[in-house]
Amino acid sequence: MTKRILKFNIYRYDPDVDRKPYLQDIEVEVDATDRKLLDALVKLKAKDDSIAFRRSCREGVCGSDGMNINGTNGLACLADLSTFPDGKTIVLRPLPGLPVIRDLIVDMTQFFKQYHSIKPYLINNDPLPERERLQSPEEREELNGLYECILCACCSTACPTFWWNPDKFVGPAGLLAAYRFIADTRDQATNERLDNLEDPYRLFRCHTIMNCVEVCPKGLNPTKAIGKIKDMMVRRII
Amino acid sequence: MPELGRKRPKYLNLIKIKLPIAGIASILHRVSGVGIFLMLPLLVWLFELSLRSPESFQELQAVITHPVLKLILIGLLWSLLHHFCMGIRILLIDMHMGVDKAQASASAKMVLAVSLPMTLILGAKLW
Amino acid sequence: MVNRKLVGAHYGLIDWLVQRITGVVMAVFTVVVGFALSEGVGSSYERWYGFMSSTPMRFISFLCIVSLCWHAWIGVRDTWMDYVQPAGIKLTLHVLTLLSVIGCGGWAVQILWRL
Amino acid sequence: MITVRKFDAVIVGAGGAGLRAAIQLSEAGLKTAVLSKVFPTRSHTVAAQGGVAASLGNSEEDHWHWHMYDTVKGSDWLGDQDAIEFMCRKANEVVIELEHYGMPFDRLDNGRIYQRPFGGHMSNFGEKPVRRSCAAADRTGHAMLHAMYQRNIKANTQFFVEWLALDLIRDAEGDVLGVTAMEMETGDLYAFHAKATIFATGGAGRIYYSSTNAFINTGDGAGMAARAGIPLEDMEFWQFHPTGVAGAGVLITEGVRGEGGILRNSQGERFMERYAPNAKDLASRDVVSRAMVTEINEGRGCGPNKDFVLLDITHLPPETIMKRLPGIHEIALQFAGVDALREPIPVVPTCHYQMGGIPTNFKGQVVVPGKRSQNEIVPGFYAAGECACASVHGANRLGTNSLLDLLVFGKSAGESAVDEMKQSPKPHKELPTDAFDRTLERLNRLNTQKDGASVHETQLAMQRSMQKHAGVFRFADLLKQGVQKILEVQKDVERTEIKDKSQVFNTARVEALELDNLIEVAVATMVSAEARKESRGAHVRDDAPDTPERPDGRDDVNWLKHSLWFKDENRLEYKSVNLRPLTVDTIALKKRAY
Repeated sequence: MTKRILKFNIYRYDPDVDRKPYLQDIEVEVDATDRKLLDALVKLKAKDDSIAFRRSCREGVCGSDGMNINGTNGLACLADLSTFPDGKTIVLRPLPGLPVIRDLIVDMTQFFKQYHSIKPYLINNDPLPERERLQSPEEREELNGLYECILCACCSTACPTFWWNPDKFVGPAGLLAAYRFIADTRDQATNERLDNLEDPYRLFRCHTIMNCVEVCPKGLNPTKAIGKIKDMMVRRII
Repeated sequence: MPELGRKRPKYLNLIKIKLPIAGIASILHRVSGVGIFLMLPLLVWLFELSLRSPESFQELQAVITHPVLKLILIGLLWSLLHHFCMGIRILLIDMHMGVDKAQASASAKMVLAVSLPMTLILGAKLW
Repeated sequence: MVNRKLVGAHYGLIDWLVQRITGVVMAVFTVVVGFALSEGVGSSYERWYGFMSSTPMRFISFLCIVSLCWHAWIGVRDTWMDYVQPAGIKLTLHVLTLLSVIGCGGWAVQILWRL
Repeated sequence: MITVRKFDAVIVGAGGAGLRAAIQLSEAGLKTAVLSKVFPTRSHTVAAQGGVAASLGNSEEDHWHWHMYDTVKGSDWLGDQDAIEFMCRKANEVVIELEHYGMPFDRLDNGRIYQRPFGGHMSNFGEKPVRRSCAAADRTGHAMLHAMYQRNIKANTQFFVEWLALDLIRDAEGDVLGVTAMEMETGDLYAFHAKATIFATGGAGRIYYSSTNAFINTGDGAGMAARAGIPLEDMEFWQFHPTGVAGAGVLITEGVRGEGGILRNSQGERFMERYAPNAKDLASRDVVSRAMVTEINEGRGCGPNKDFVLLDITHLPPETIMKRLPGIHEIALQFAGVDALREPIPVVPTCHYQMGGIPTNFKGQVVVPGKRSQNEIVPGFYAAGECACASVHGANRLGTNSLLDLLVFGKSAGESAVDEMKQSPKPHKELPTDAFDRTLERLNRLNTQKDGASVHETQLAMQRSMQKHAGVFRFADLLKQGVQKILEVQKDVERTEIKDKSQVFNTARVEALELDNLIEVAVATMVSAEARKESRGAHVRDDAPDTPERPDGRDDVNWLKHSLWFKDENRLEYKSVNLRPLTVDTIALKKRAY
């Protein structure tokens, strides 16, 4: 078993005792069975149980452990320990721009509010058929790259526009979800959905910076989805 | 339920958050745009000098030899070049070209690779 | 007054489209003038004046000035919208931006007019 | 200080079963609180991959009766046939509902839901594999959980996100009146006083060292129920999924074999042909897992330590893999470091699913043995999903039946609660004076513990004991030692100590409280397993060998019965298996072969 010492520099904040957040240096020994950053964090927590972070599935599908790793947003459970150079300190901070509840745990209320604001559910007012609504494989394919979002917030909290206007700009995750329903042939609320977004803030604060695409742990592309929404809006007025 | 009025810190240290190359090109687009806007009166004035009369044309030649103005003009030149290249990149992305992660960062690199050397070459000429 | 987050002003799309269209106009102008300059139209007042006062150049110069102003107005206002939160300051900045853009634009058109 | 909040219903858990129940209650207009210790879409249903079973017959002829037969056979006849009939008959309805909610199922050329084959699902009463698993690529659980969360947004369900339920509130008559809970963000305590309490807390796969389960799968519902005197049913039956990524434990769906994947040993042999000549790689999970362990034990494992086998899909067209199994390609790359298009994936059997749980009937009502019958309803208490035991999975669950279970019984638990409240409206029963005692005692103990045991170490000790003493194969002597060991670990759990005593989002406290639940499940498992002196489904003992009277070691004369473990004195009781379906004939006992 190859053991090695990992050095961490972790953002700490406990509102009960700390007036301000600070960075803490801490080391932990990992062995060959610890493959991902999350494995190391679990060991760290065994050493100091006051370190707080969210985690659940440890395989990149639940979206709990989004954090800022060496300056870039990502999931701790997918960050391979072998990609961190030996001896170099790993800096962990909470997702940027959201209020910090404690340590690496941020308050995601605003993020989910924006997600909810796009009415993330299928709207279809036809009488329910007895069997499934039909959809061709090609129509279904339109949803690929959209429905897989895990709501980890890595994208929205990497988006400068979302930092400045989290209350007005829907953000990449929400807009991806909006297009997921627009693109669904079973949904009938396309016009309402476009109306809901045709505003200088909600959609058009997107300046195609593309930080969202850069960090998405699922390899999704919100910019592409946003572009397609804009297309539909243009097609609607001409 | 978040307690009302409770002030929580936010982590938003712009120096420590790594900005990808596409993000850098993008913020420079804004910086260059604002730069051009601020220099608009100067631009219009130079435009007027160039066209009002042969004398003013001479005056313009003299004015732009001033080192301070030269520096400003080089800055402006970069702004125009970067804004121009980046604008084309954005238009292409709007037309769904180069929206993938790898392509987007490649095109951002290309923008910088064109606008910076061009500024140097044209700037050297101007100087 | 109730302080709600207000959204739903329906000018997002138009502004976005205008930004693209004016951008294209300016790009064309830039290429034309850039090419002309490389051919030496800037070498003397006469050549420069002759080039700029031709009807096609006056036409696209005018379009470019209008585009530039419109583009700058949207772009700079976008910047305020991103970074400035208090409504009063934001409105003041918008007005100042608009005024300066109109001022510069008017001045430039007037130069063209006299050619 | 405990603040009391009143609701018509409180649902604990917002995974598949909880969300499905919530839709039922919210759409019926009842005041419902859904408590979840994680944001709903982070629940472990999200990790389900391969599909949900329903005999839609979209690709070929299928019938719920065949599905029922397969499920009974899969359960090794330990499943209750009324509940199994109910589930298989309801399957089409609940899957179609999901489609109507917007779930992005894959499609066939004719526009209908795509279905793939899965282990143990056969046509015409066990004849040949049938395409019954309705799938959204290999992200079915994700697509399903999100679709149901979205439907709940539409229904305006009231969620309490990141609230940890602590204990069940029962009065002197045994009625359930709600739960106590902690808001993790503040550390404040609340009681949810409700007319109906629905547990949908999921499984407890984290009792094992190597598990496909998420960190949050800590058996909270089972723990709360056990502490409140409710027995746990059939806890000796744990499913080891054949294909967890070796070393990492991450799940590789059975859908991989459904799409044509093959298991191979170190000699490159397709060894399942020897163990299940008919179904081969698509035999039932317990059968495949045991075959794999046998191969490894007999020295035909792969790798330097010969401790895994290979799952091979390199012969499949790359387009099929990228279209039907994109997530698997990603997981293999991330957690095994192999490109599944070119190399086989190293896999080992890994703890996956808890067949047992809180005993319920097919209506989702919790039932316990009483004076009048062995299945007396506990008023006000419902359970669904992995935490419950209806029992449809018996001694072994078929793949894709878990997502079906949570849909069918989530819905029926919700419906039963709605019916109860609408048909005989009653005011809230008064809370007993000792309603919060257990919770306060636990928290107080934890806050004042000195010189205690480390939560992390104690949990590891529990997981290692379970892995060693109650694994894929079980040995009489190891089980006996295991009981002693796990009882020792339990003593440590009773004196765990946390260094961090803070209030705001204290995850150390949460983990300690979760361990209280895990240990109940671990003890129940070990004690029930030690006592069951036969081999059945996932529970296979060395001292119950294959004989003509007892094929495969199954002893229907003495052991065709459900175990009921009571926390109180570690007592075991048994109740009979319901072999009588609702409308069709009993599926008669038979040797189980694939």
